[in-house]
Amino acid sequence: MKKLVAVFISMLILVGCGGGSSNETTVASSSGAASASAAVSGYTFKAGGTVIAMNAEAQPLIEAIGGDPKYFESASCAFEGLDKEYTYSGFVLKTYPVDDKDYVNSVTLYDDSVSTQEGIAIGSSLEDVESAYGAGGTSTVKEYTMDKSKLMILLEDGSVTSIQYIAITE
Amino acid sequence: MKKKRAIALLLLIGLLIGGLWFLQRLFMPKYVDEIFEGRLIEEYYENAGGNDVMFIGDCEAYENFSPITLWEEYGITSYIRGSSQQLIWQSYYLMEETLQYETPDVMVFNVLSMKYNEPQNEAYNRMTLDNMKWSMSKWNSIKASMTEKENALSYLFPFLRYHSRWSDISTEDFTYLFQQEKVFHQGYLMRVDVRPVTTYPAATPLPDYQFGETAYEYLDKMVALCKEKGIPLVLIKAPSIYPYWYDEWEEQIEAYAKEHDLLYINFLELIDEVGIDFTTDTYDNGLHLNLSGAEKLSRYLGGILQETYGLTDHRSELETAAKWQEKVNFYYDMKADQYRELEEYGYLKSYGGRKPEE
Amino acid sequence: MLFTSYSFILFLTVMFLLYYAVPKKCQWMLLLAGSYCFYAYSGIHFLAFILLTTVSTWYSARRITRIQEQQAAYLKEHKASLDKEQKKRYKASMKKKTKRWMLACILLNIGLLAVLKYTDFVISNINGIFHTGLTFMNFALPMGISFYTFQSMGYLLDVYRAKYPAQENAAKFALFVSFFPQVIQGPISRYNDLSGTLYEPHSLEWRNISYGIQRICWGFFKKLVIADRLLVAVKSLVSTPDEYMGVYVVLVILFYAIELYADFTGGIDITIGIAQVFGVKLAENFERPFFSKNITEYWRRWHITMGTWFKDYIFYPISVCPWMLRLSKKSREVFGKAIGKRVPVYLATAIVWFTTGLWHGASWNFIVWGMLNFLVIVISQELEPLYAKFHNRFHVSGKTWYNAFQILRTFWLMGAIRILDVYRDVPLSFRQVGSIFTTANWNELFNGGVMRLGLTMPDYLVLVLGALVMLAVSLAGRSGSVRDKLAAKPVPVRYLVYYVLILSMLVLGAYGIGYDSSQFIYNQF
Amino acid sequence: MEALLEILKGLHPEVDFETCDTLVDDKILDSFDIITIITEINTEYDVAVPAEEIIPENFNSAEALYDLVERLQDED
Repeated sequence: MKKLVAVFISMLILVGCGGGSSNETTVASSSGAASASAAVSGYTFKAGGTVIAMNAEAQPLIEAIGGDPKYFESASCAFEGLDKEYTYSGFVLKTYPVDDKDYVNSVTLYDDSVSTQEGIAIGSSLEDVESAYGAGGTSTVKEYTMDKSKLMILLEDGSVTSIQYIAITE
Repeated sequence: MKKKRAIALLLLIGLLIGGLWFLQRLFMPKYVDEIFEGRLIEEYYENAGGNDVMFIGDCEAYENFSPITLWEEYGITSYIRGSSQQLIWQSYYLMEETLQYETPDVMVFNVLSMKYNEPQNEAYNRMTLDNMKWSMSKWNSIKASMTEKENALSYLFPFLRYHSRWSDISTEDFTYLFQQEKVFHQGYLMRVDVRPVTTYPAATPLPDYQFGETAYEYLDKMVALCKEKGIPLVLIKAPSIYPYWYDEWEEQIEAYAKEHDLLYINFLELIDEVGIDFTTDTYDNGLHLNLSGAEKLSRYLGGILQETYGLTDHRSELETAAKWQEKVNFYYDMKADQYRELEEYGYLKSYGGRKPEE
Repeated sequence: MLFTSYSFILFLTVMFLLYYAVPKKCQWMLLLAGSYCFYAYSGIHFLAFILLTTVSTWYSARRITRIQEQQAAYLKEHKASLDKEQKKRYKASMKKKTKRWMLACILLNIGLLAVLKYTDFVISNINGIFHTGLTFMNFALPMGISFYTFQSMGYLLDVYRAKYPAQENAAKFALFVSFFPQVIQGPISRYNDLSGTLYEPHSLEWRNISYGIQRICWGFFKKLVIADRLLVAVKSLVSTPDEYMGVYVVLVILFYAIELYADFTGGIDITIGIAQVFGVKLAENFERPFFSKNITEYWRRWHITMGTWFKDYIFYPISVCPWMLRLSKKSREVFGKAIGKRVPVYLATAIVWFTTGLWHGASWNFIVWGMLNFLVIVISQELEPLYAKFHNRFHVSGKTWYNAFQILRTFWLMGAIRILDVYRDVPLSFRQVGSIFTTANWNELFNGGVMRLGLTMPDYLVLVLGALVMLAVSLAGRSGSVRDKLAAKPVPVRYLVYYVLILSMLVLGAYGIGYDSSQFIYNQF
Repeated sequence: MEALLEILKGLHPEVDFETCDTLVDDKILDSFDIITIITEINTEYDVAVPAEEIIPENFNSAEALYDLVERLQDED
């Protein structure tokens, strides 16, 4: 009868020689690894020194921004958990609850005292928007998605009327 | 041998069906300790019949109007067929179903759900649809409401959806297996606590303000259904300050009402006439009115309805009055109990109130 | 169409009712129609591929048999007038003709499989090596293409070797290729085993129905209650590997071993159960694999029909082909008898395991998985004398504790190799296995770390109970069929077992909203 | 015949090849042994056993194996 060698000694020898080029072919089986863990990236908004990324935990950001935002909270129709809204000068930060923590749901710029990191603000022209982000939709509604965030820019006769960073939560 | 096996097989199948039917009742959520909005639809069937005014809509309907006040002030008999985040096609099919049970004098529909054009959320769907009695209206409503991950079979056999609740079954699931406690007042969910409005939500601009085709399709269907049955349809917008009611939406509804010759009342523009005071009349910073707010709103609306449609005052009819007296007593008993809980705990502990965090 | 979808169960019931309603001689036609509807459900355009394989194999096989018959008739007729040399030359020329047909058919079908399945893999490697920016083709893979292609090629090679004549009736052959329960994930049947039971008329026999349905329910129980539930934990462990190292990798090995076993054997039980309900006998694909004491025994118990297929159609032909015999003779002269003896065997084994790995999936993970299997086989083969000496001194073989040690060793070794299926790429898999020894976080097992994987305590309870039930059934299965033993039990006990099985499957099954009853691991091949 | 027995003894000294006729069925010979036997036969008797001949009937006993070798010898 065939006998087998001590198990992990052979495994250890093999550990060194991790074969093949390390390309990123995803494993075929359905239980294969999902895509890379969602690093915090995508479109972010800079409020003073604080960088606000979509789906990021809201509490530390709110403390970092500081100031005295106008606060409004709204319970969902039947279930617990509150959607919260913090109105700062120039932008509104909205959050959504998961278990007992709040996460960034959207940031809406409503006047030209603030702008995106790419330099687009309320009143910027269509050309500025397209040069900064590319075509991305019609002349009145521009949408750009990157990782878990979507940047939506609304325009009326060629000038920006609203800029919104929206979190994508599947 | 063959006969013995056939009997054993039939017994097995019988026991299986019986077992599964029992487990289905056991696993169905009972919505007892919280989220009792899940029982709104179910309570209608015992109170069906004899309602002159029928309210239909989402939480802006079942939390802002008090049928008991309409009865006490004007002798109008009414019922609210509301449910959480009730979508417009669900409202239409509920309206269709209600007309199997009775023919009201006036149909009142809250237009907020015009903003949703596709199926939204499985949990809300289940709460609106699961406890509807089986009819073509229910089946059509299910098909119109299902999100893609839902399966019609799991509505036919809710066991297929709720079997995973086996691990969190509690005593309530057994006690409320077959009967339920009454908790609503003709479909109105009472809340006496107060959380004043401190700020108003910002109006985030939308890429497109036009209501969806499906929304308009079902609104048209409602109008057609009411016209066919000769029932006047009243469109209303409850005075909730959130979700924000955009002016562009308002223009569309006003145009639609004029075009179809419908009465449309936007209570957001009548806050003073109705006498609503947002420091005392709301229990969640302006999203929904509390009891005092709902009574004011009902008093105002009752006047308009009676004047416009000449609704009969049933208070003089002995039999109806006796029936409604029970409902009135239940109304005041709960009102007293809610105030007691406010005294004792500082919040509505067993009525879904929110614990004030110090 | 998933085995665990409602539409499949409806399809099955309809097929069952029709099957025993239609006249017996058209039962196989109904199966054919049903199989093609089932296949079309996964995508009408995929029918073209399975039809192409069916027609090409059927036609080539018929031509080969025609040539072989011609050869036999010719030789019989000229028995006297031809001498040995002429006969040999004639046979060689005929052999060449059949070989041409065989090779053409194999090239077409294996070529088709290769193009559909491996083009993107090749492109990604070219991009990787030459940093070119070739775009991926993203070919959609027809359902079960790897299974029905191999099954058809097996048939072709059997006909080429004159094991049995080709099937004349194209429709009957089409049923052999596309028989609906097995087209998704096997078992890979042999034509001579399957053709009899598949085409014969079957009368409604209570034993077939009862045993078939029992096996289907048992398959669903393993799939829904254990595999799909455990998959939740496996996915969370694997999707963020940096977070779950050390002892968690041991969990991945354990969980994935049980999950894959329950998922694959469950799927095969459903397949064989369905066939049995229709009176068709399919080959067994598993024989209590986790009781194997060494790797060669493991590969005789796990996915048996794949193992025998590779042995009969790749391993033996390669190791006895003239080219290989010459190579072994030459290496015997150059390196001496010891090496010369090993060359053909090991080279053939390497080729077999490379192709097995590649067949499992178009990625380095599976190729390395194949080669690791090869390596362990070779190492155990080489250390054979060392082991023999060990046993002469200690006389432990056969002792229960030693058996248990061997079983556990094989379980964990195969488990460690198998996790190449689940991790994103090869280096990550090795790093994770390495981390078992470098990261000492065994305390995480007890401080609730395990609770973050998406499973609650009741879930783990169900999993432990489920695993014990599977173990008990396997142990009972060693000495004869479990269902026979069950049939021997008195009626109330028997029906109680059915009742509990069906109820627990329906109640505890991880299906519906929240658990998207995932594809069978193997069936996107 | 003796040479053939030599080859078989070389693989499994503990097996009595004269009488045993279930070498494959009882899994005494596994696929490795079969290939080694075939390569040995090839060098010993200069006969190439084709893949289709690798069936249990031919390998279950020493006699069956020897008959196979003889049959292949007079064929070519």
